[in-house]
Amino acid sequence: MRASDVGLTDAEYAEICRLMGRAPNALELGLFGALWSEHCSYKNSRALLRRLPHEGPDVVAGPGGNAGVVRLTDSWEVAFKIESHNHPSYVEPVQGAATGVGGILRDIIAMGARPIAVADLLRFGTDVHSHHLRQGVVRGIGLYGNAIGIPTVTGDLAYSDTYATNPLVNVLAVGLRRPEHAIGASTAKPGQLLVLLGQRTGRDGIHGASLLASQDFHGSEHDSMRPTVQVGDPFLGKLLMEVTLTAVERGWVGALQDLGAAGLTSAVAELSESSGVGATLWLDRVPLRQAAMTPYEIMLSETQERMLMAIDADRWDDLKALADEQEILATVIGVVEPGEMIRLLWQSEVHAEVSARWLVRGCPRREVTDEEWEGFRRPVPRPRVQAVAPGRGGARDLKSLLLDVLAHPDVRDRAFIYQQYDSTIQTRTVWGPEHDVAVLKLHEEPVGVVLSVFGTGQWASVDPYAGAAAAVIHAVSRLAALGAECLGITDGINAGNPDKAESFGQLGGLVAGVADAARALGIPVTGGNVSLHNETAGEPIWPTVMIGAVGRLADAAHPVADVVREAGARLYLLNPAPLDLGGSVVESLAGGASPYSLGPLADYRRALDAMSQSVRSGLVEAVRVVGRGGLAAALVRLLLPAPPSLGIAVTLDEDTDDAKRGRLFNEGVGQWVVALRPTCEPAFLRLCEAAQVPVCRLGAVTDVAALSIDGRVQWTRAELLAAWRPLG
Amino acid sequence: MAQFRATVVVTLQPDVLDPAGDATAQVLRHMGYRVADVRIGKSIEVRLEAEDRAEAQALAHKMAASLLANPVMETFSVQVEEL
Amino acid sequence: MAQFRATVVVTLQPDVLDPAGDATAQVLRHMGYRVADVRIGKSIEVRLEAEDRAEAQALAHKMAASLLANPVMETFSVQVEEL
Amino acid sequence: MRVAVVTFPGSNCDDDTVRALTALGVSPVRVGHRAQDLSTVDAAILPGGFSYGDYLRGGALAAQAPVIESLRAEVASRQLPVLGICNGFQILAEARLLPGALRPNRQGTFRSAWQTIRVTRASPLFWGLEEGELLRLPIAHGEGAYYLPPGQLAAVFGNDQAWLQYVSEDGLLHTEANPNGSVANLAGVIVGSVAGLMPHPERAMADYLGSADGARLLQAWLSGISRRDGHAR
Ligand SMILES: Nc1ncnc2c1ncn2[C@@H]1O[C@H](COP(=O)(O)OP(=O)(O)O)[C@@H](O)[C@H]1O
Ligand SMILES: [Mg+2]
Repeated sequence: MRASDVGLTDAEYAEICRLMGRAPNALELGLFGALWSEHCSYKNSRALLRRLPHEGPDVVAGPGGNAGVVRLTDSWEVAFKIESHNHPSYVEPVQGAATGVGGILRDIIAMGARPIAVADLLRFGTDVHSHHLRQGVVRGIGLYGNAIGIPTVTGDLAYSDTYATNPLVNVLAVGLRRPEHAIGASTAKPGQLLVLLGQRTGRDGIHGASLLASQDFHGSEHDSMRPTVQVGDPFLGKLLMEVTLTAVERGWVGALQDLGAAGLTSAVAELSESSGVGATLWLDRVPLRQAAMTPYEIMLSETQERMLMAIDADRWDDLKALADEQEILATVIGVVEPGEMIRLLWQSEVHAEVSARWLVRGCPRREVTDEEWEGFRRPVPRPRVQAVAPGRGGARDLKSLLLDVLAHPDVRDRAFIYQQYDSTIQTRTVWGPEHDVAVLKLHEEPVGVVLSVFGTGQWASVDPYAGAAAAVIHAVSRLAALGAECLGITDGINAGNPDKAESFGQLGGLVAGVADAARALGIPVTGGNVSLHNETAGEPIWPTVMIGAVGRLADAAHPVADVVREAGARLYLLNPAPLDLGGSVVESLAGGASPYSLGPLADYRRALDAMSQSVRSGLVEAVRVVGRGGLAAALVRLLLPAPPSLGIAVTLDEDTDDAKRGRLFNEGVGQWVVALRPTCEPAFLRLCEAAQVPVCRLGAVTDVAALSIDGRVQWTRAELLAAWRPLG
Repeated sequence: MAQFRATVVVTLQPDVLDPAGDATAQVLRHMGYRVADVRIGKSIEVRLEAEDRAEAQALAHKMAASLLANPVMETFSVQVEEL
Repeated sequence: MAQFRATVVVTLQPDVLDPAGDATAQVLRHMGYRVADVRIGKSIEVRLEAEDRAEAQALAHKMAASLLANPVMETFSVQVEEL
Repeated sequence: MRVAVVTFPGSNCDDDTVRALTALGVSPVRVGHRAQDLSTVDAAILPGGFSYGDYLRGGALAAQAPVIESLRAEVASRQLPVLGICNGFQILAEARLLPGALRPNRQGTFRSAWQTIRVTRASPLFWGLEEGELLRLPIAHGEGAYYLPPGQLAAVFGNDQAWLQYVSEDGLLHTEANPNGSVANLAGVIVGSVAGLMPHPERAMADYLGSADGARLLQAWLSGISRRDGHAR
């Protein structure tokens, strides 16, 4: 076996020999190949990620563990993280997506938290094959989440041809734990037994995440080493979850690590390295699904539904009895040792001996200089101040333009997707996927977890920095609309081959945009995921970042409405953005793609504070964040679920047609449409003025069941609904 | 043109995990049967028109390869009879 | 004791609607095939121990009747081969 | 009153069901799938979930569990009230404790939505739930299309076994209100002391969750049991 067979360069091979003081044998080389892969080592992204802010008053665990953890109340903590399963979902959409859900759930469980919600963030192409992929992916997400009993409560979906041969399937999971049940991988002690729980190990996915997800996928070229497709078993996943969490709650667990990419290799190395210990593994004891598996295959198998636990020897009988009761396998496969060496034994013969530190930290990583970083932060120069050029949606009259926007696949109703996900199980769902943010109320307290997810598409395609920063602001804006506090965010980065300067620049731009926005808003990034090599035949996807924001809502049973309720309410636009259609749906309808427009980051923080302040002071009757489709779409969404007799009448200050379109359809972040009782108007205006956040009056809620603009253009509610939610 | 019935049996590749088969085997064992393992596949009957048996066989094979089975994890066999 | 492989084919009774089969037929027609209809059943392979072929056949029949098929809506057939 | 919540490997609505019963003042006992003796319980609920992953057919593998034989015996000997919710309904049908079968939804996909249900026949098992009442409850299932073999539909209606039906929000029975292709829009049936329904009452326990009608349904069941057994709760 040569270095290149396991995806390593000659220089990396030389470094391995230097660390070991000898040449590795084939098995050892395989271990390095897996852990030094892009996917596991973050060799191209670690230096960038280090620049993300990750401190905050409520952060319990930042990046480094299986998931970030923040404090929700004195008795509850929230674990959450995003994970990608892009490549497997392209190869086998149902199982690829299903195992993606299973994988992120086990990351949450590995923190000792019980999963309470899943969110899916998806990007597909627009051709027929993409349509089938989407159907399969949605089926797969439901297949796992529904069966294991975790509600899928929100998500994000957009389309572009750039994703046709490289769809993005990012999944986020949220869990709850009591502080006293905190557990992780870093607390193993010498003498403890290493127990493997769950599925028998088979030849699934060998080289899957480690190698294939770390290189460009050139179709048939990889056929010979195409791994066996991993199949998710949510039934076993459920039993494994119960056994694991019960063992944690009973205090039996010394350290816990899920088996994900690179299987046992990664699990043992991470546990050992983070605990500062070594380990001996008896590979002949690992329960197998197929005969005659080699140590190499056992170490690199990515069979799903497995967990690694370190426990004191005197707990073994208890754990074994618990596992037997639930009819799942529990096997002692090794022991924690002092030192840092991992020894792999097969019938008492040593087959490999490597340091956990070499495996986890030894991989030479790309450094990033301050100068490079500054380069990533520089927004792409803008061709024009105002991108509302003639022809950009200008050909259509306003009446049909809004209907086209509502019917656009990135804007239209998502019920046909989310109805395939159980969103009400566990009985915490106050707001589910029909809203643009999820509200989950704790059973024991009035407090709730608020979850908002949002990803870029066109926004970051031309200017990754501005698009990524905007995505952070947008995700957090939805929490502010409820008056919720943001406790932290998780980011899923998806980009091309980092060895190419252009793709690396895009990766850097995305991370820098997230970092600067998070810092400006005072929000920690507690974890995330990086998926590189998203390209086909040398063509990378649009650099895309998915954001998940988690917040705390004091009175979760009564979130402020996102629907107007009474005629006579006044409508305002809080923090109007410049009339710039960069990155908008209207721009893409007209075939354009100009950079996303972003204002000074500090201004957004003031606007977010003013928004949540208004809600917390009880001034706001209903509110909606301006998102895809701009103000116009937000007005429609504010109206459609309202009592059938209501309408909205808007008068715009802008005088030209182009300017009006710029107002109605720009997708600038940090804007909210707010409905107020007339009696609350003065206090609201005072609050905004004191906060130095501009507002503009839009109009009022009427009892004419239609949306009208300037008294000139009018849509009946039936017209709007038919465009946004087409039948069939 | 004649009518044929093609039966396409789609089975998981041998190394691919079959959770449904495993759970079914487990329950059969609880019921007292001595079962080594269970694999669950699909049996798909397609009624189709073709010139002759050979064409029917070829058509059914194409349907199986392009839609009825997923080649990355399944294999299939085709049997045709004239109606 | 010998090893046998029983193949239990479970099909929907003829008058039970098969929406999955109908949807598959529809897709096949869109792909240009002249398909009259599609019915999707299960093909379940059970590896079991038995004294002889007759016993294997009888055991598999019992498994099918009591678990693998639901007589309210399905029928089944059993084939056994020695391994 | 002793109400058993019967779980199988893969049940996942058991915690929600226990919570719902507790909110109604009953402290349920959890009973596992291997339980042999149910002689001391006054009623049993089979909660929703994916018992055995719903592999093979929803409810089919769980229907072979020992506890089903115990239930069967108690139903036969003393008309033990049994309520199957979603997967619990599928299990009862697979165990032939209720007629018919639950097939994959007509549209071929899982369906999760809020749905209006009509009480088609009042039953003494659900005391205070009147004929014609409308309930708003969530559904969440992939195999919820109720199927009856030819000829049995008339019998199910004729014998007052047709308990709940899917209707539109204004209470009208038509095909568009049918979320899954169930025969005659049937959402729930009752035979003797055994009831099964696809919707999830245990998830509709408070207005902030979207509806409190589930509390009404479960309370009616508990009231029916108390009246029948003369239990003080
Ligand atoms: N984009 C990112 N932003 C912040 N943290 C990240 C990001 N990507 C990865 N991390 C952190 O790096 C660590 C390793 O990630 P990963 O290998 O994906 O974990 P796992 O294998 O458990 O899924 C995690 O703690 C994760 O949160
Ligand atoms: Mg992990």
